[in-house]
Amino acid sequence: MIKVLLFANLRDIAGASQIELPLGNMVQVRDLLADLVSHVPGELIEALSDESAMVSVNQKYAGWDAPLFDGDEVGILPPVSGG
Amino acid sequence: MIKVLLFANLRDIAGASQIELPLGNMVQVRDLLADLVSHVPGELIEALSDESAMVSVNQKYAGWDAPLFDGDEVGILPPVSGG
Amino acid sequence: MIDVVICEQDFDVGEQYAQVCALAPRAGAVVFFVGLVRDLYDSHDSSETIEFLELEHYPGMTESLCQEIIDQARQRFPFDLARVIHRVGKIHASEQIVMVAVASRHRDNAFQAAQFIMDYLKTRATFWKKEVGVKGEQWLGRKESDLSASLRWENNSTELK
Amino acid sequence: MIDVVICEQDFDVGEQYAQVCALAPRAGAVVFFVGLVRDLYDSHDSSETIEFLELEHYPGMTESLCQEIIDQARQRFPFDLARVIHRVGKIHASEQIVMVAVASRHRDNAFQAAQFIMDYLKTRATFWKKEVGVKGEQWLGRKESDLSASLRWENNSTELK
Repeated sequence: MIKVLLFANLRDIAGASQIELPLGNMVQVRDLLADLVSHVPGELIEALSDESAMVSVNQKYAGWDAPLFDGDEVGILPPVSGG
Repeated sequence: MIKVLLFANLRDIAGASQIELPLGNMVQVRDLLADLVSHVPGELIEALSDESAMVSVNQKYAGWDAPLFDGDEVGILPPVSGG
Repeated sequence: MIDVVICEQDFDVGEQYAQVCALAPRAGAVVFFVGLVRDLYDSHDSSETIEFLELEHYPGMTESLCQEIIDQARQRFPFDLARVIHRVGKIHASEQIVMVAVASRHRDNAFQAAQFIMDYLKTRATFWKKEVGVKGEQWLGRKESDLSASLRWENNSTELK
Repeated sequence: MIDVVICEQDFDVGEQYAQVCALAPRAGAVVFFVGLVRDLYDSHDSSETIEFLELEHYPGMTESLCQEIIDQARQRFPFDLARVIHRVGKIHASEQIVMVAVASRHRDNAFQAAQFIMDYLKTRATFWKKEVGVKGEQWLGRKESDLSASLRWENNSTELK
């Protein structure tokens, strides 16, 4: 399984802070993002592309081509606004 | 009279923190500095030229061509080292 | 002393300063930056006031990122000690939200490192801020001014010596 | 609140911070710089330790100069409030010697103004410092690094935005 964490406005839109997806045929982060479409509201997908969210794999920033393995924790991160 | 104030190492060399000089024919700060020679140890003059001391007239930085008037307070200021 | 603290509780700047000085006895320069919640909406060009911010973060990842930022700052501007405290949860207008402290031998490194840490923290650390007030709730995006402040460190030619 | 204080007594950073925040309630950013007496001679390339500094100044002129420096900083980097405290007299190793505090709406001005004030204070304000320790007494001259730090503000092309 892949544990997907959603934060801030993305979590509000999705209505969930955490989604579990089977690894299935997913090889890279981009596969996961494509797969997410079938599990979350369409607005989330829009927000994702609009806001150029970043992605983390196991709590490190990762590109869309980063490899995925069973048990990975993937964060979908809206633009940060701390400080 | 002109009140001349000396600070830090210049005061130590001169052995005095304050010297009163009659205005006499002094017109500019440079005249005062020339006149000082006859009132203070030669080492002070050396220190003055070596260390490129600054001068103030009535508590404002002034050039050697600044005019002098009776009652002025002139500071002979070694390079500063605060903070 | 822990370099990075993410917590809900407020912090005492005087106490933090005393701790930093005690732990960096050779320091000649200490710089403290404290960020406070402004009472106006950042998200609107308005004079409406906010009531509070709601701050969340990605536990674990945030702490690592802040530590990484401190380590990067140390490589560029060597210092004796740096500390970051960042609050999360509900923070009201004019309350403290973040503190960056740097103690170093000379002042230039302390100033530069503190700025570097703040700029990177603003654009890289996984915090999210929601404004709540008379105009309702709104998640904030990353600000252009923070992005460009952060980018200046990538371009050595414009870097202050 | 008086902008400039020259005094023999030590100051309490926590107390100063609380005062600054109380007097600048709209500030979103507060920067504190504190300079401490390092325990090594600045005047020798040595590892010998100093016992204390003896600081003197030109009463009246120093206060005006510090106020002028604050006013210049305010024109370049608008802020809500700035304060300078500079001690004189005998100051021992690791004691506080100077504090510059700036509170402003945004962090960039607070950082820039605090640095500007420190750089100008170092090169323009009428303070003189004597090191006293195992190597005897020695008046310090102006440091090259302070001069160049101060000169960068004259050259707009290298100025951080």
